[in-house]
Amino acid sequence: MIQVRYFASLREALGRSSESVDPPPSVTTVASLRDHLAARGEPWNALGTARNLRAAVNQDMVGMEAPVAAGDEVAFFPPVTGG
Amino acid sequence: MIQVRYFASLREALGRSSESVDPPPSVTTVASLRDHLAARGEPWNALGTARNLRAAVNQDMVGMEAPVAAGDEVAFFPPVTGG
Amino acid sequence: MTGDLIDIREADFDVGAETAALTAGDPAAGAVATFVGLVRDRNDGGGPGGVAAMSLEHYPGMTEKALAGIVEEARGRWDIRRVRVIHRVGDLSPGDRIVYVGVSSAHRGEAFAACEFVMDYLKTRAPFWKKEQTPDGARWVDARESDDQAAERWGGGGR
Amino acid sequence: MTGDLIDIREADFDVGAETAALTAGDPAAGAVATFVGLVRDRNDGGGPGGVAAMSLEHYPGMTEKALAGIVEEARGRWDIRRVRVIHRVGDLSPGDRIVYVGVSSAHRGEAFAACEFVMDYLKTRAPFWKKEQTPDGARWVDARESDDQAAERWGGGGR
Repeated sequence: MIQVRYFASLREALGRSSESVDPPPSVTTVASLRDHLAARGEPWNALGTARNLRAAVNQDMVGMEAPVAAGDEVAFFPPVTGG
Repeated sequence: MIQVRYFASLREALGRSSESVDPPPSVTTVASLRDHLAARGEPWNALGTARNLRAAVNQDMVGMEAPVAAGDEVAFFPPVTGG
Repeated sequence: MTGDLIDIREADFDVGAETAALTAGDPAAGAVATFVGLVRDRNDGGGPGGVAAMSLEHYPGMTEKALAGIVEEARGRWDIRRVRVIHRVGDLSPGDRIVYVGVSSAHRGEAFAACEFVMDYLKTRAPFWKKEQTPDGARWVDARESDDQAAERWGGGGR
Repeated sequence: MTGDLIDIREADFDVGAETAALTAGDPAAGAVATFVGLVRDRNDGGGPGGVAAMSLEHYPGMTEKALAGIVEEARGRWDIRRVRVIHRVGDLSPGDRIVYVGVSSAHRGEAFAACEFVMDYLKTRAPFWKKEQTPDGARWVDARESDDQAAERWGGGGR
């Protein structure tokens, strides 16, 4: 299982802040996880079309090519705007 | 008359913080005023030997080539060390 | 180092107390640079009242981890003494303080550089998101390209 | 601008109050950068206790004029809102605050740059002189070459 979290405008677009996902073996990176989730159709396709989508794995900011494995916490969110 | 002021280590070396000077016509710049004052011997020669002597005319920091005229307030001091 | 602080919270902070804490009991500190960010009542190019209120969301856990990483990176780059970072979340109004970053060091150059570095990296790497209430409704604030540029000028080490 | 301050005095200052004054009633200010300089208990390369006390002399009249000129120059270079400069004179002890420089602006880049600029220029153009009490007696502090270099990197306009 992978714990997936959503924040800010993405959280609102998806109507939820987290979910547990049991992805197929083909999901090995953040990008493939995103594509797997987005392929479920509305509203999840927002993950595929989001401009400048950012991700974190186990609370470290990563690129889309970063590896993902069972037990990870993966977060998707728009560019940060704090400070 | 020119009002001359001294600060910090220079004030201590000269044993005074100010004096009124009526210089000869040859004194037309800060440098010539300094040389005129230093030529008076001890302790004033400290003005001639001071390392990195700085000056202000009418409370504006200036170079040694700056003009000096009657009525001016001229200050000599070491490099500043505030802040 | 003792005296360091990373604090995410709803409550306001006391700039005087935080700045004093950066050098309390540390007579080797000669310089403190601080930054305070506040909620403006407008957007760039917009007039007063363009922003009536703001709410700040964050990613608990990752926020603290990201800020600790940013502070650690600043320590690797400059000879600094203490760093205190406070960031508020929740509902805020124009004029409210949002963020405090303070850095102490022996001399001012290091304090200024590290303080600005932490702010620049916080703006691009710490998971906070602002949502503004405007006369036209609520909107999530867009990331500013100038923030990416500010972070990039410090070179390497990013991400 | 209303809210600006240049103050030479013996009394300590309140960092929280000064920083709040930079943005009070100004909802367009989103950023405040400040610097506080303190008396260290040592010199560079020296150990604790190397400086037991310090006294600060200045040139009344010229000091205020020089600082006003420095602030005016900062205003010409950056889009900033308010500037507050406080410098203490007289007898101080290790840990005491010496100087406060605070700058507010819409965005942080201008506030940081202007604040550091004012400090760098103050260090080389404002007529203050420090005298330290050390175990070997009193000595006037030598100007640091690094301060000249810090001021020079801002280019032109010096003196």
